[in-house]
Amino acid sequence: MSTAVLPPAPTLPGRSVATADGGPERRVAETGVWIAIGTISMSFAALTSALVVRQSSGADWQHLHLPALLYVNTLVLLFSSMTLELSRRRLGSFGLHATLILGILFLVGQGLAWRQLAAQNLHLATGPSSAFFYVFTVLHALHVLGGLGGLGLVERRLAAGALSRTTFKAAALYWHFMALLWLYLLALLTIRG
Amino acid sequence: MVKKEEGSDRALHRGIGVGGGPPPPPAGTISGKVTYTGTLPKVRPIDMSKEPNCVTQHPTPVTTQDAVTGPGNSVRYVVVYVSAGDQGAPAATDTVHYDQKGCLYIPHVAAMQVHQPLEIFNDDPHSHNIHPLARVNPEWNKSQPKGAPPIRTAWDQPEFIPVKCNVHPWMHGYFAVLATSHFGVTDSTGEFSITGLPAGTYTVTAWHERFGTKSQEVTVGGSETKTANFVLTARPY
Amino acid sequence: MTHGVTTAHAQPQSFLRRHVFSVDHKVIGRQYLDLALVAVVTGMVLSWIMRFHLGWPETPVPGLGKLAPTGAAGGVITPEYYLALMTMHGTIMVFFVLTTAPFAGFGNFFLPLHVGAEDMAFPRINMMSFWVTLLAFLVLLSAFFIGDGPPLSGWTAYAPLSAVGKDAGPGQGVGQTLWAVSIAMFCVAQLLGSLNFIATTLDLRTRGMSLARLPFATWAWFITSVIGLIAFAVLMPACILLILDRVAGTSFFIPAGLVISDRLQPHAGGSPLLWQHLFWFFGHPEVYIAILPGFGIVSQILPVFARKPLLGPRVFIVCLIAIAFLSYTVWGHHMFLSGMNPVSATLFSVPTLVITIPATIICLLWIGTLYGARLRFTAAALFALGFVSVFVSGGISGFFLAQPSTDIYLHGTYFVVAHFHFVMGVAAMFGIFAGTYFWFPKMFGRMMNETLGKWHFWLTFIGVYCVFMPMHYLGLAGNVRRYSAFTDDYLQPLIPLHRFITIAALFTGAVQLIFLYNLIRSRLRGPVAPANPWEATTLEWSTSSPPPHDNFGGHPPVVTHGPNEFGGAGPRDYVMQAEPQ
Amino acid sequence: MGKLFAVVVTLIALASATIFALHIWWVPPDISTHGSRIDRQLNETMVVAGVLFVGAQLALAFFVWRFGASATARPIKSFPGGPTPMVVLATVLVGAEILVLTLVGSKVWADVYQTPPAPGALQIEMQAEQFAFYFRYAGADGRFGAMHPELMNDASENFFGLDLANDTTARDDIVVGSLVIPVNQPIVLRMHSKDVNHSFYVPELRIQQDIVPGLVIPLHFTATTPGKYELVCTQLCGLGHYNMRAFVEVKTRSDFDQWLKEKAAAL
Repeated sequence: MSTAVLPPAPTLPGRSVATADGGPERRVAETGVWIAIGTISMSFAALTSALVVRQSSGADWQHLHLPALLYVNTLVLLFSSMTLELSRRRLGSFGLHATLILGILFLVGQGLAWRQLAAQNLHLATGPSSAFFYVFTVLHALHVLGGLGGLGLVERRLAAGALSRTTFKAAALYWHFMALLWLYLLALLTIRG
Repeated sequence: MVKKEEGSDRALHRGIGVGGGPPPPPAGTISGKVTYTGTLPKVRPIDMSKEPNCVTQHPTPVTTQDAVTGPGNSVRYVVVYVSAGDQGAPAATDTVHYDQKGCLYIPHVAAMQVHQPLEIFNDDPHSHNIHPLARVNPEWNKSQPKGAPPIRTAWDQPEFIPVKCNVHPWMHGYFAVLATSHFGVTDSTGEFSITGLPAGTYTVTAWHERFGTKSQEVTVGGSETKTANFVLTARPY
Repeated sequence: MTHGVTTAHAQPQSFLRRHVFSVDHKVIGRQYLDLALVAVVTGMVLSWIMRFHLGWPETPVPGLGKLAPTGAAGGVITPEYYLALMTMHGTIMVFFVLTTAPFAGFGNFFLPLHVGAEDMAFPRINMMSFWVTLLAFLVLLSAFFIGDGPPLSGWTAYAPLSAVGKDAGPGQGVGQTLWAVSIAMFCVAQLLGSLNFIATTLDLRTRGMSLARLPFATWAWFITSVIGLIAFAVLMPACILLILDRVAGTSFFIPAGLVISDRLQPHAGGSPLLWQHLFWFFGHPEVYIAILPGFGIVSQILPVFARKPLLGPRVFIVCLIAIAFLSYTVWGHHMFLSGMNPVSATLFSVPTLVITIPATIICLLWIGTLYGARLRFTAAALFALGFVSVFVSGGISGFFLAQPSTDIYLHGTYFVVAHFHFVMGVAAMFGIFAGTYFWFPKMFGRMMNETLGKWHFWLTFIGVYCVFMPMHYLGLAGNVRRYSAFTDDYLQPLIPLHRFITIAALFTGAVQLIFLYNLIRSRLRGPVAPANPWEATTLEWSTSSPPPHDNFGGHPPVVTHGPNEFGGAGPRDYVMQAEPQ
Repeated sequence: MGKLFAVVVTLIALASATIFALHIWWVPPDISTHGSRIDRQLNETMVVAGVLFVGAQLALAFFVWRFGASATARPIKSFPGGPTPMVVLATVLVGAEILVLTLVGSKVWADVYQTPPAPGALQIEMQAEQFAFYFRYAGADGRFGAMHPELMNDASENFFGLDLANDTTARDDIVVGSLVIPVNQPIVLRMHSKDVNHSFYVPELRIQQDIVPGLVIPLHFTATTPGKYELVCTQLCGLGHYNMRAFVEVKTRSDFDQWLKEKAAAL
């Protein structure tokens, strides 16, 4: 079992932050995000199965009509993914700023959607569909908030000229996943909610 | 442990706490009888079979206690108390005993003034649970295993508190916590008396856990004894 | 595969940053182990009180009346207090001992050393993971002092008992909410920890450290992390739903029309079985989270003291992976009698039985490793051998519980208590003890006292059999578990056996004082440990005891050998992983 | 040290197994029609598990005895054939056992839980609550009154929430705190829970089933021996869990009819 081919000896500085590709630290960031994506997916899968079970356990499920604002928010989030991707490819800060602003806009939009529902007297405890709606959207919003924090860090490093491509890639990966997760949730809540 | 069954029966009739000290000024008494009209709910035997040593404590089967009546349509366990017009009196300070014996609460209804000390005993050879389902006062829920010391407590707010043993579902009773120290609980012949009343006009209320409440005004002067009878309406279900 | 060297951070100078809020995986590993030690002592004391009560229910426990004036007035334990102790015992042991010590504790300390890294992939997240765990522990313990005391719904917290609030009994108010919050926090902490373990194993291996050369314990921690990543990711949202049912008036787990303490509950439509599914989807893998690190530790220790390679190292790894995979298909065996569709019982039974195959293979590999060995009986070796014995004992009783037809009779009895205490409690504890005796020199730079260690082993080994073997008999006689007193007529003849178990449990617990004494004394006064006292092969033994801040003194090792090279001819019968070829 | 370990492990294994084998503590006599098959499954599993248990412990003891450190200079030996025999042994032995146990066992399980009850079975309703069981017989009209949670009232012994004021089918329902059944009569027990999870366990009947609030779980069985047995709760349900029990009285047909008549008359 000792026949593994050894790679060439590494010639890396102890604390690698350069933009050159392939350093372990940056790779770690990407691995970390992939693992996080796995575990977040699992949590939402668990909640999805909870929704399915809950739907069949009681006769009190009433379809929740999603506020139209959510579709606007969806576009905002998708657009933010695009600006982030542009920024990442060119290492430019404009797209990154745009993403941050759009991300905040998305959260504000979600907050408005919650207020719209509350105005219709649809609260967390009103019924199972509204309960799941709030659980899903609030948890997603919290994860988006975490993503915004990550992007803020990327922005700071970029400004300091200490950003590695793969750190940026990792942050972008997470942000795209947030958009993808949102599309999934939107579909789930539209169809089963 | 002291046998308290007789003592508790005494507690049923007692008006205010009678302490030592100088003889009280002349005081009036309101006494009377509580009866019912209407159809009584069915009295059902209590099935205690899950707790055999409680079954053996009762040679004759015990029946539900939420509507206990006696001869002449009299109603037992009615709390009669001064609900308005009370001129204040020394607070009741003697201890109210509440026993758990043979898987029953003795007495079924214990009346007491706010802050009056209450002691709860377990006379059975097994564990009991006392769960006063209070809403105004803080609710609590404690078990009292065999050999555990009595629970000493008191209530701060007037409230009729249903008491439940979580371990033995059929065990139900009441703590009637009253603002006044002028109260009585009807005995097996439906009679009560409220003593130690200074001259004045009082609103007297009778409360029963199933038959509701009735009130009337009674004026007492000097050391006379006034009669106040109550007729409650029974419903079969 | 890539190379180590990366996350190096300079050693901080302030005391707080070095020893308390440290990002050094070694400090964090020790902190986890210290937390587990506090937790295990707490959990054990709770079990003493419980066992004492079961043997002599009406005898006041000396001093307890003062500590718990509500739960045990005059020292006489109330039924609710017994259940509160039981809930806290189970929760503390499963989460804060069996998960933290073998996995988070030893894993944190040794996984980076094993792969030749200077630290974990994300040291700050690592530190956060520990502090959140500690906070979760404190939140759980606070239930003793707030409101009506700890919850009484057991470590499984079945809804609706756990979901409806204080009407369900004392401790079901604030206590149960604290429990759910604590567990949700614990999940977050372990997710962060697992993320670190996986990233470190994948990305921070030093030069030459192929996956095939990973030490067995690290393989086990790695696989455990993958299990944990999925399991805790399910329990956390489940806890959130439980908290919402309790405080926000939702009805995820609470059906309509419940009357509790004479009050009609304002809920409708929820599913109690949903909680059980979510819980056991986590809960059964959690059993493997507790025991797989033990597998790894034993597989790493046995060859060292048998002076020969582990039999079938690749088979061992494959079996670990098989167990991890199967662990997600078996949760329903906890629910044969739960009211779920009886057809699914058979479907869950088959993988449950199949999972015994890899487990059996692993046991046979250990026994086969002993064949032709030159055993050295250190305390660590004895505990590793004892692990094999108790794991076999606990595993075999699983046959009865994996089959729905025999589970009908044994499900809610002490047979189950015996089974899981042997297989995940005692076995995992033996793994922890073996790991402690083995790695103590590396962690603290001092040797433990071997004589005390051996006494500790013998008395514990006999003790645990006296405690848990009779519980099988109780189970066969139909003795129901989670009873605070035995009032049923058919249980009366079993009370003498309960008293025997109580005495054995108090004895076995007292024996642990030897370990505690050894631990403290050796930490302060033990003989100074050499770099490689056991003549072991893995990377941690190539560096000093204890290792320097960056683990390998700025010279990351280059790995040229597997972890399993023992028994060579010549003056030295082993080859270390970082030895030049 | 190795020899000591071997001796201790051997003693523990043999002592434990002997106590099992002598049935010093064992299952109570079976009183159900389906129980003998469960007992057979239990016995077969016990034999197989016992052989595995003793075999594994003795192998461990033997190897430790044989390969203790006494011969330090002796070269080590590899297990003949490497890990393959272990894998084959475990897979074949345990695999065969699993196959047999599953084939037989799933049939036993199916007989208890997946077969419809016999036609003409006696219908009994059960209400489990913190911390007692109550049973309901349909009474003269053969019909059960509907259950209304808002009417459940322990103080007036209305455990099933019967609407006695309006529901005439409910008025003749007989509610008692013991499960009284005629011998050799198939019983269908429809189990409700008023509050939290409970479980129905009568060791002698070889039956155990959780009761889940919100679900009605039917259970069917037939008792074969008259006598008085204990029904206990095996699902943690709160502080009085230990005390949650009822008696099961299996009566001869005539005794049962007599009992039912007395109960109906007392209504």
